[in-house]
Amino acid sequence: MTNIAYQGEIRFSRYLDAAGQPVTELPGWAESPEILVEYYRQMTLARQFDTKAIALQRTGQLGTYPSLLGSEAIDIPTASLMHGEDVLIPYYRNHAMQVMRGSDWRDVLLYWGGDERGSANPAQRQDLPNCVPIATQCLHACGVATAFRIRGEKRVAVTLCGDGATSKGDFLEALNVAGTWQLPLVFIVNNNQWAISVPRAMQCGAPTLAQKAIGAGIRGEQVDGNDVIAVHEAVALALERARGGKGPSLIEAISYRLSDHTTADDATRYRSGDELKAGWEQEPVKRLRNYLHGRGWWNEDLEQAWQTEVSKRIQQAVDDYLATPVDDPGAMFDHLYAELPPQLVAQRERVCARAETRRQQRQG
Amino acid sequence: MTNIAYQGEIRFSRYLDAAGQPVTELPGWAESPEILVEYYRQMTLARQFDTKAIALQRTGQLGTYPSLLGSEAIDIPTASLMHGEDVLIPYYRNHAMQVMRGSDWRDVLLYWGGDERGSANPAQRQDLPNCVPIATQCLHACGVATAFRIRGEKRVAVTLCGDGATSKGDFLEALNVAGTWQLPLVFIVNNNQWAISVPRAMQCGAPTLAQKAIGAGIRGEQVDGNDVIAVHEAVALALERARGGKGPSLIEAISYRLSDHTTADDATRYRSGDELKAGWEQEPVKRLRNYLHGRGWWNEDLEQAWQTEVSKRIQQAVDDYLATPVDDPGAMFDHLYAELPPQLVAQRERVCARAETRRQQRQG
Amino acid sequence: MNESITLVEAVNLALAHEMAADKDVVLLGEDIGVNGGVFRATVDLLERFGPRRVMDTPLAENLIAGLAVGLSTQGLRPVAEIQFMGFIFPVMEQIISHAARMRNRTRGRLSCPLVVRAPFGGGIHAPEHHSESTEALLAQIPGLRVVIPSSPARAYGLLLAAIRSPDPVIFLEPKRIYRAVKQPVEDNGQALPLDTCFTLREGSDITLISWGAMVKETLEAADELAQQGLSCEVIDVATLNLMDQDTLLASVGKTGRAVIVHEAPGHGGMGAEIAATLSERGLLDLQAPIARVTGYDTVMPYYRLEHHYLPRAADIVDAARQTLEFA
Amino acid sequence: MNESITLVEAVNLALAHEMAADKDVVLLGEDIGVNGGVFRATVDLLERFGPRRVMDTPLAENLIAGLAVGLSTQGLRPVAEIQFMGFIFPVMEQIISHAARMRNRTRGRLSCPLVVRAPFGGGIHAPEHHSESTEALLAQIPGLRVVIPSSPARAYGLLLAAIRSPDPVIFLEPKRIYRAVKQPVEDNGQALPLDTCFTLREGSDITLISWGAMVKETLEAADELAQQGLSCEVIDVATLNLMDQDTLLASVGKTGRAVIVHEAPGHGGMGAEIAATLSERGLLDLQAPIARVTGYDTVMPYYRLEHHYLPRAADIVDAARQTLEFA
Ligand SMILES: Cc1ncc(C[n+]2csc(CCOP(=O)(O)OP(=O)(O)O)c2C)c(N)n1
Ligand SMILES: Cc1ncc(C[n+]2csc(CCOP(=O)(O)OP(=O)(O)O)c2C)c(N)n1
Ligand SMILES: [Mg+2]
Ligand SMILES: [Mg+2]
Repeated sequence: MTNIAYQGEIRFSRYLDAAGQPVTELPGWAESPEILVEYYRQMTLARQFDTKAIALQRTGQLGTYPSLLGSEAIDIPTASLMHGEDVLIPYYRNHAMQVMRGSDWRDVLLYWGGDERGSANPAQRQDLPNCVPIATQCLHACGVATAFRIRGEKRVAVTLCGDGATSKGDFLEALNVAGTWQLPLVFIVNNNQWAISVPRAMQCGAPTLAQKAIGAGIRGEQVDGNDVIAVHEAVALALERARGGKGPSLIEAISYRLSDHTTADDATRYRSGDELKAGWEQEPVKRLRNYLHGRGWWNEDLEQAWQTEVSKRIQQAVDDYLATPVDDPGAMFDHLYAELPPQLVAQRERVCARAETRRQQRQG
Repeated sequence: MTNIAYQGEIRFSRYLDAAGQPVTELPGWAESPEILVEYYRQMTLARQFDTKAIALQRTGQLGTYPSLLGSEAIDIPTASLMHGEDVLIPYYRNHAMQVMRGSDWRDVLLYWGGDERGSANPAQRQDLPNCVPIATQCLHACGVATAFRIRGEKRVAVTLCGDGATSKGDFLEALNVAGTWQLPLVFIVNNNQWAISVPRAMQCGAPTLAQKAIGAGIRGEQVDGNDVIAVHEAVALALERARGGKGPSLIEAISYRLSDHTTADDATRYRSGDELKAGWEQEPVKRLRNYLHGRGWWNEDLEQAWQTEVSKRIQQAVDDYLATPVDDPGAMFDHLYAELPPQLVAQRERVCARAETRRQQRQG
Repeated sequence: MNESITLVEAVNLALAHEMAADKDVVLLGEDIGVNGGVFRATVDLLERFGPRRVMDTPLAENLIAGLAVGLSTQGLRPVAEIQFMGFIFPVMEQIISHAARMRNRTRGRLSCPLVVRAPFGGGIHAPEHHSESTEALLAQIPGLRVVIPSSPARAYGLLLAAIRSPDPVIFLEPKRIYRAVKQPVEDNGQALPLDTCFTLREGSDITLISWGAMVKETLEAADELAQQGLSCEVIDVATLNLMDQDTLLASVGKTGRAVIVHEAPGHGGMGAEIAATLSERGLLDLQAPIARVTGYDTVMPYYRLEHHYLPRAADIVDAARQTLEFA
Repeated sequence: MNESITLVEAVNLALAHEMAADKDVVLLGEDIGVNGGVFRATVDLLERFGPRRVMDTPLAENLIAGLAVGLSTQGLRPVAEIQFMGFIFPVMEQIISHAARMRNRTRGRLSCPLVVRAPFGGGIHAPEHHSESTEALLAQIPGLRVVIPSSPARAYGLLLAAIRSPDPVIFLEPKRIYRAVKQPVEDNGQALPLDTCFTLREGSDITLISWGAMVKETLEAADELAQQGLSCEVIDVATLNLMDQDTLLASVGKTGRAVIVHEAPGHGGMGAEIAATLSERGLLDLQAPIARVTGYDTVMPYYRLEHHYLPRAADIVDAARQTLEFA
């Protein structure tokens, strides 16, 4: 005797093709300019920032920096659709989302410039800071969502990670508890095809990463992560379901990492120029611009004006960053515990005194 | 535009119902007595051992012991179908499998009697010993299977775990790498409905545990773990596929933990008598006995003779165990490294000297 | 009247007290709900406080730690149980890389006021991996506190302090003495100070320093030495990180001699840190080398040999006598 | 002629040598294949030895460790790379509970001759979690060896020894000096002994004890002190578990004074174990307290402050002078 104990599927959706042409009927909101033009502005802003950050790194003014190039169509609608009281649990590539939710581009530069104050902006409220140890943030997201459940709040936790992260137990444990407890939580996998030098196919033998949701008993779907409309639709639905008590979702957004992994990486070592070229053909900003142009919602004049504005804003952030003096060395003790323990007072004094001595030696 | 990116299902199979009546056409081998009678012998032997071990624990002659009651129909065909050169990576409940593969019931008692020599039997060759930290053995199994792949050997690694273990990242990481690398590996989940006091439904929101295979891109199926024929069929196929280079499988065998979690547990605290009674109605030994009786392959005389034989064998193992003198305290140093490092020589001498002093004090 | 209760009952009492007093306190772990914990430390709490605040998790320690981190960033006060210290390794990434760093990382914007409880130590004839003492793995981590009670009253007061602490605390419970002694404990909500040693007995000839279950043998050794006319100061370190060095130094300043006793292997154990600090800051006071009486530098043996592994009162007496006889 | 190579090139050379010599040696890790490792330690090895022996794994450190355990029980000699020591925590359960115990658990029937390599330490302006030194977490585990080279030649010889060791070895590579100096290294397949300190410089006034990248500053301090007329013995401990106490004791027996230098936080660091052992076994020889020059007991700061965190030669000189001036 054989029964079917489970049956399911994973769907992939896309609205705009690589040229920005609709391939299907668009949702109502995409038939008017407000949201999409704003997305376009944010996406190009993010991209300009990215270019600037890489330039700063190349000139020794910033540390190792992970580019967001190619993830704009995932990050922007997601941050935009979240409510203020929701909580973002980002990974290390979601700079634009953090800024959209209260942080400042200067903070992003501070963080990657080696200064803890980059995660200290009170405007970020309870959003979690950058998370470097892969996939560990997915469990924080479950804790955050559990806090909402305990308090009976209608808030949603949103967390992101890469394709590589889906191999780490943390991600899988997180999906599992989210399903078991039906947490108000949205998981977004930015499947940009590479985890540093390891291609997607070497992470997992399944045809989609979204199907990892199946084992956890949660909704999973795949979207074209270069298509801002597809991402918007999937995220909006997932947020609505989570907020309405209908449980968590996993969204796999198919994108392409157009940059090196970080500025410390050289992707030419392990991937072909042809592949990269194909990636650029799918890229999200041009796709959206084409669509906007086609609708007459955007044009060269608007672009020029916006670019000027963007440059100004980014230059301001860079200036602020560069003008931020290095923190006092004693700061490494000041937030280790809520209060400086007496055991550490002498060490704090020592690090300050040594710094002072060296300063004087340099000057004298 | 929406495509179906993945579609799949999980099947459940059963051949004998709770009364031992076929519910479908049986496989050819189950139409003759050889294999099934041998399974019956092994299952009843295991169960007798279990009763004895619990009695030893209750009388202070054995440490905490995890009963195998209810898992006989999973363990026996699996151990029986494995080839000698395959490698078993067991969890802490697979006593009978270890014995069938070369260990001795005395070794099982030694292990649970607090003596490392219980895992030292050279007849176990490269089989791994008991694994207590939940699910960690699943990764060892991947390593073992990778060793076969590296060496081009047609051997299979077989690992088991409980339903609770499927929540731990280790299990999920193991499934994932097994799928990515198409390892010659069989995962068997003994879903006995409980992880100590936590019921299956509180581990995972999905209807089956087998569907965790889907996210890893490997075969998954569910079988009635109280039905030795269903288990045999699933394991035989999985072993054949693995040996033939067709990749790994996950088998979820639905059973019921008829005992307390271990002798240190009292399951009446957290589960109902009714549920336990229902569990006994499904139990594997009676089911098989009924089938054998129905076919005329087994009867009371055979049962009597076999029980006498079983009692003798188990008593021998118990006698051997009880006659094994406690190891020398210096033994805790002797296999820590391949050779005793000079740094530890003095410590080894000290533990022996202290033991000797105390022995003399007790006697004097 | 205060009832006499065991250490594990005191843990339960403190949890119940703080859950009643502060609705943000929530519990999570394996088998802590209906089952009340495999050692019964959380018994009745599910019934009293409901499943939103007493959460049996899926079986994954890393998950438990990660949930606690997430919960605590949102202002809750999670108290996580790890069933045995032998299964604490999967929590290390979350505790070291996140719990201990969140406040520093965000310069105080977020913090992780969480507690991880775990029973630890040998001597109860448990299976493999159920008898470890690896407190040194955690007590060396900046940003954490590691607290170990050695009596019912201290378990109650220190656990309250741990839960109320604005910083993450690892609270290790010596399971060998979970039920060894009873002591009257008043359920008055009074926390004990963290970061303080407890001087259990004053003395002048030698300082015996210990924590957890070994405090029992250490006190027995002090009794034995007293019969031999030797006066021992006995100190329960209680908080291993951040440690109260001043009390230890003052005592050794007085006695000039010290024996440190712990169950974990000696090599790299917290006894090393204490001995190093006392030698560094108090060398001139020392009249003899500081001795360490510890578990051997080997894997915890299965239970047939564990009594050979665990330090005994007689070993402490021997070490103290040698220290006292040092010219 | 022997080419002059860097430390990371010496690692590569040792791996290549041993893979050619022993077909059971296999590599696994993240980005070790086509990419040759994020620090290029495994460059060209995939090409030379093929994908069966040079395995890029899915992204999971616990997986890497568990695979290595399984592989090694079957007689292979896996060398696993953990990309940065800040990501080593997920391997702890597998390494502590299995790799370090398999031989003991089976009384020699099975064993885990594996190596876990990881770059460690600060000073390269890396992002968060890329600069940690947590060697004490591993060096306290019975059943493991923890080995740290401090020069290209020692990297080559010690790594060969680690791979050939019948027991598990954690091999920590000081990334700050991955490319700091070049040294001629002959690819002769000669392993160096494990469990032995290396005396890098003989001296009579004071013993400076260090390992890893800090050996550089320690030698600089010795130079500086030499200019002041003071003779330093400089010892690279190299193997932290099991440690060569005899060499250390003999040196301190000679000099009577010691400074221990490491980058990890002082509290609970391996400096504590060395100081405690030297004080315990060599108290009568000591003419001054043993000083520790270490990282602070705080989280490794992000890179703008890391130069304040890392001990400097001047700090070592100061500590040595204070030790020498101790009455
Ligand atoms: C636990 C851990 N292991 C290794 C690393 C080093 N590392 C940083 S990013 C990365 C690849 C991540 O790939 P993916 O998850 O696909 O995200 P992407 O960077 O492509 O967006 C690795 C291995 C890390 N940060 N954390
Ligand atoms: C890592 C780890 N955490 C906790 C435990 C304690 N423990 C032992 S068995 C068990 C439940 C296991 O349940 P399941 O996987 O369903 O297997 P079963 O015992 O039911 O066969 C737990 C929590 C452990 N052994 N290892
Ligand atoms: Mg990626
Ligand atoms: Mg179970």
